[in-house]
Amino acid sequence: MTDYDKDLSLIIKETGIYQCLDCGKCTGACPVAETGKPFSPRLAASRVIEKGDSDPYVQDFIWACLTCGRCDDRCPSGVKFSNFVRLLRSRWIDSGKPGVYSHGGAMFSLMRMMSSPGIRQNRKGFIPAEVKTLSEGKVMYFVGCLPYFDVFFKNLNLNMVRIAVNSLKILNRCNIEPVVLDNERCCGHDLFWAGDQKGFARLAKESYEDIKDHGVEEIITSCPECFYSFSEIFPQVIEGFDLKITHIYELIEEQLKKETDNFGLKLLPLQATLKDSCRLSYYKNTSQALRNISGQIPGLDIIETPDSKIGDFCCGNSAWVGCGAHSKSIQMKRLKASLATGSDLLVTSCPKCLIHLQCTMKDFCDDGSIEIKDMVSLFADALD
Amino acid sequence: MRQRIKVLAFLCNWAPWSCYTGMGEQWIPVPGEVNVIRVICAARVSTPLLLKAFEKGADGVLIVGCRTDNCQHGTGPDLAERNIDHTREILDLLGLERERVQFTYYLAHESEKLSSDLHRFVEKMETFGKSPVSG
Amino acid sequence: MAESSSGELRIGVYVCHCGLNIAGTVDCDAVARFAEGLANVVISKENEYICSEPGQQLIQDDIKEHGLNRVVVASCSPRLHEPTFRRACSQAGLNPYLMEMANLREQCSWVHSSQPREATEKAKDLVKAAISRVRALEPQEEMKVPVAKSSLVIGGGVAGIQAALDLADSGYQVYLVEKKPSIGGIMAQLDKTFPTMDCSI
Amino acid sequence: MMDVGRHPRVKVLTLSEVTSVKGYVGNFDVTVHKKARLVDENECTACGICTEDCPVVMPDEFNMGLSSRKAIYIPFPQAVPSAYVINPEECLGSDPIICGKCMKACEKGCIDFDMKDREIELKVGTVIVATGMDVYDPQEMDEYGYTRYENVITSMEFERLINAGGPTKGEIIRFTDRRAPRSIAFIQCVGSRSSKKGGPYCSNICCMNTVKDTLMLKEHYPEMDVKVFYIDIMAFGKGFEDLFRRSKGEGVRYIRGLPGQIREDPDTKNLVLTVENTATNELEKHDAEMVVLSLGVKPREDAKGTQEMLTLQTTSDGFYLEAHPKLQPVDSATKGIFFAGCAESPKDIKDSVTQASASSARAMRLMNSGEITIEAITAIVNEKKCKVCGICVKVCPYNAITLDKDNKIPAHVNEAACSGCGTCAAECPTDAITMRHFTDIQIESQIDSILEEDPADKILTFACNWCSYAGADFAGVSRLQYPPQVRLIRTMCSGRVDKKFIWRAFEKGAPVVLVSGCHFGDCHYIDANHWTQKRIEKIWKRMKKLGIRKERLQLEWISAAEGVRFSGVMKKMAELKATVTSEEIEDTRRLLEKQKRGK
Repeated sequence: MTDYDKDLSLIIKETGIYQCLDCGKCTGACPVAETGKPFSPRLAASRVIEKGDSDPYVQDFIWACLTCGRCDDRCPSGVKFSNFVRLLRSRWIDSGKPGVYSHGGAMFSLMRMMSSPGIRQNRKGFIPAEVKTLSEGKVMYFVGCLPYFDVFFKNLNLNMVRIAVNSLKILNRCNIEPVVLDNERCCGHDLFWAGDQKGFARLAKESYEDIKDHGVEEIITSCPECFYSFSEIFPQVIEGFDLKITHIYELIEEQLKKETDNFGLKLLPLQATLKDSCRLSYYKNTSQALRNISGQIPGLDIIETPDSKIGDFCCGNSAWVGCGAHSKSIQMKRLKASLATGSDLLVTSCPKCLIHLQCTMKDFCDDGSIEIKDMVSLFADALD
Repeated sequence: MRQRIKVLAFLCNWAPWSCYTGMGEQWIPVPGEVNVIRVICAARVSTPLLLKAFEKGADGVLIVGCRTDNCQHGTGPDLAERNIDHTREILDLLGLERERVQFTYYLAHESEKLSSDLHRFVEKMETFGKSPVSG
Repeated sequence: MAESSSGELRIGVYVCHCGLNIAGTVDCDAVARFAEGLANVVISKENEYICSEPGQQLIQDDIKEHGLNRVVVASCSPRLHEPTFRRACSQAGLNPYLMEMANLREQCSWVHSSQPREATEKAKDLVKAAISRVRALEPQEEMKVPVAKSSLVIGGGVAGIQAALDLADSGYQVYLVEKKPSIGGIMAQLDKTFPTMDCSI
Repeated sequence: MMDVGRHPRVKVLTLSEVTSVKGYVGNFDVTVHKKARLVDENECTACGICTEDCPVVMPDEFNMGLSSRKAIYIPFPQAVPSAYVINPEECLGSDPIICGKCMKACEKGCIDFDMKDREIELKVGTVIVATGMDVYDPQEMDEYGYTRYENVITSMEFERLINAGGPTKGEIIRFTDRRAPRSIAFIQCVGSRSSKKGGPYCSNICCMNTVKDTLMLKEHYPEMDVKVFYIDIMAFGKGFEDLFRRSKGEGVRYIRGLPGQIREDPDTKNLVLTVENTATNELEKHDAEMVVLSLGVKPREDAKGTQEMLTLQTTSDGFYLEAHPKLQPVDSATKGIFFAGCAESPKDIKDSVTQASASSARAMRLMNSGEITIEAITAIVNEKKCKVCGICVKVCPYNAITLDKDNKIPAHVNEAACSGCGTCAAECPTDAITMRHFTDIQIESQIDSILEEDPADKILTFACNWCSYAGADFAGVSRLQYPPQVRLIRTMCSGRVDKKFIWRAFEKGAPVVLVSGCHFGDCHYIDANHWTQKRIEKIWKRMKKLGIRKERLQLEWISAAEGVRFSGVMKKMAELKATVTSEEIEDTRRLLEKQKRGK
């Protein structure tokens, strides 16, 4: 047995693939399979055991999977399919083959550039004068890719930075003046999930040192992926990792409990439907926060899609890996489900859900349109 | 020792490529810092490709196309300029000089102009210094 | 036939192979030879299955023949076979509390199967410790206590009902305790039951 | 059921719970708390007139809430005892201004609101634990929509529907439109064979229950389209395969694959199952007008209470652990206590009955002779050495020791009550108590022997017979590898581990010492391990004072089922041992020897 095979058998073992009972529940729950694409996590798993990962079915599978985690959630045997896919991608990358990226791999170029020690970004320009931030301190707000998204997806007219601006306003309102770094490096979530583990480790090291150099002890973030990356992946590669990671929803929930006048939230007489993020609901098990917060906004009427209770349907893409007909089909399904609720507003947790659904609505959706807004901005609307 | 500047020049297949082959015929040397890649049209060099060039350690990228009224494909130079503007905004955020990516155009016989522009571009990049991105 | 004079310790050591369960990892011969050299050990033997009838007979014969007054059985867990070997000793006239076991299977060969050399060394050490202990053992007399001829059955489902009936039919007093207002348990809720497809109540 | 109710030698105590079991095999003292029924169960003729006048309507739990009953009710027609019962929490009371209607209705005057709860004391020789099981609650597995779709029901609800005595008189009807479904789908393994939701084990009965259900459906509704979604059909019992084939022969479709999700058509209230047919590798959508979730079985919610009361042990899945899985499958590790039915593991009626007969036979085997021998491991007091301090009386979990401080009468052990844990011997300050077969000298000779050669390389471990030694055996049975430096010394209880054993070990050059016993609540000797904990804490304090690293003495609780944990602890001990230098060991030795000389 070569080292290469050994590596594969270790992956199979550690992700519990041998434990598969062949019940097919993963496939029955999979958004990709539901588009009609021949796609079965169960079958792919047994193919890997039988034929290794160079089997054509497996190779297609590796890059078509959304790693949304719905199969992991359903699997009675506790098989870690998403991580299995991630590790197979990693083998692919390590063997020198290029990954199957969307947007020409531009996002990955950005992430890798940001891992250069010498880089000095200039990304704080979006912060309005009335928002108070610090350049050093214990609490940091981690912006994430938002400024880059606004430039890169200019044609979609997204104004993604409003998520950060509104987050900062909320923090100020909670008497927190957070650090925002001009040279904030990417959280590396997508590098990790696209299989570039070495690239992630390099980026994480630079990022962590930078953050620590600014005296930071706690990171607050509004992005589910940044939240997941810092709380789950960083500790795997950074020895002695000791940053407290808080998602802004936790902070808002806590503050809502503290404030006697419920933040003085004003009436928002709207009907809204919710879109969960995979990283929050499947990976961090915190899908309730979105509901708790939106439930506190006076006048806001929440109408959920039928799937929301059993774990939301994917936004069609993750980690900037692939984006083809099945992604669009998933996005259309998700949009149609939102439209069917008759809501005025689709509220998202994750910036990427927002981008993906907005893109599909603009280019493909003839069934009507719905305003898409992130939860933080909606909350800030009620706060003004 | 100071590291040498690395410049990537994307040359459109039509007028710029004629200039380039013309340089060879006239024994005009190409600056050692310049690496040339032939593309079918300047518009082929998309934002992701430009970013890829910088990711891999290019200190400057020059897109060499045709004059607008001379484009074989119609809209090449306009699209190239748009891609460059787009990329420059990203370079801004990354803290890299906007002029590290530029567009020039030539008619088929302007070999000498291409040569001097290449030299000038290299000199300009030298004033910026090496890119902070380690490829 | 050797006679043991009172006060003199005469120990017999039996190293069991348990097929390959022990012998597959531990060098049983080496362990037996090692034990042979220890103080007061009169005989030290290997056996393929010491818990088998011939195995037990071997111990009994040796007790009689060599006047053994202490026995060490190096085989499996005492939780499994201590009663077996106590009985064997007892039948051969040796007080059952003068027998000690060394657990070479559950706590040596099975858990160190990848390290046969270390396992053999450990096995020797375990036998040695058992021999040290057996030297200090004293005969004991067991006490008899009366048993109340009545039974408590906790739970009035199908199992509890059956147990109560069996005991009561055999003449014992039974107290059947049920949390709910009626006995019957889940069985009472079922319609027909497999495999006979008849009524459950 | 009727037989047991009428049997002259069976006393049926309903609405009753065992609250304490003391004593030992052959001589258990049991206390039962019997709740007031508020109806005289001997006088009640179950005429049912009382219930007609009762104004309180409640969901009927026997029918899974599919019908209603009153606050005074009979659980089901064939109930034993055949008597009505009042639920005092629902009843409006006897005050004639407010209610009291049932009292008026009952001509025999069986209803007695003054009836009080009673404590009943029993003396028994043996105990049979037949506490049964609970059924899995599918609410958490909501991909099947049990909380959202009315036409998704459980197998227990199905059971009541198809029962001729049930709320629909045996008709299967949909809750949404009260008509028989034209198609029905069963989903297997709901709450079974899952590492996340429900139990990791096969619940044993659900496959055959579904097979039975399909046959009954085909008998009542031959035209009905019946499908079963499954992982494996477990039809291993006598006659089971035959029944399964009959079901297939009737046209029931068995489709290998569990649905990933169920969605409801909002108009028809029909259900759409998305499922990968793993025989064809195709993703299929199946329509069903009704879905039945075939529920698994789980340990009773109150299993822990019974476990602590009877000092039983459980396997990792929460069912009670038998003394030996093959050779003593109905015995508990506590002598005189036996298992019957699903308390020990999920099983069907036949197996429950078989096991019940087996355990009653095991119980009779003990009771038949009229007396039993007690292992000679009890405590003996040397009256000359006893200073009548009374510590032994305080620590004995069985109140087996008596002494008279005032009259200076030394300690005396009631051998029949002593179980041999050895806590008294470990605590006695004058070493006046000897444990038969676990004497100080016997244990010390083991310590000395183990540490005679290469002491720095040994991991000396004291293990109690019931939990940690059994845990080590379980690690062995599971072939879990751990460092070979481990040496176990078995005592009946961790409470036997005298502090002088530990000092002796360090004196002889032990780098580390581990004391291991049962988890709190699991202790075979009620709570003797609490004294172990206290003793170890004292030793830690002393170690700190002497400048010996307290980490070198570890205390761990390992149950009989925790083989994995045992091997993990041993690996941890090996790591700990590696941190102890030879200088450190030598320093400790010198220090302790000096101490000894000082004394």
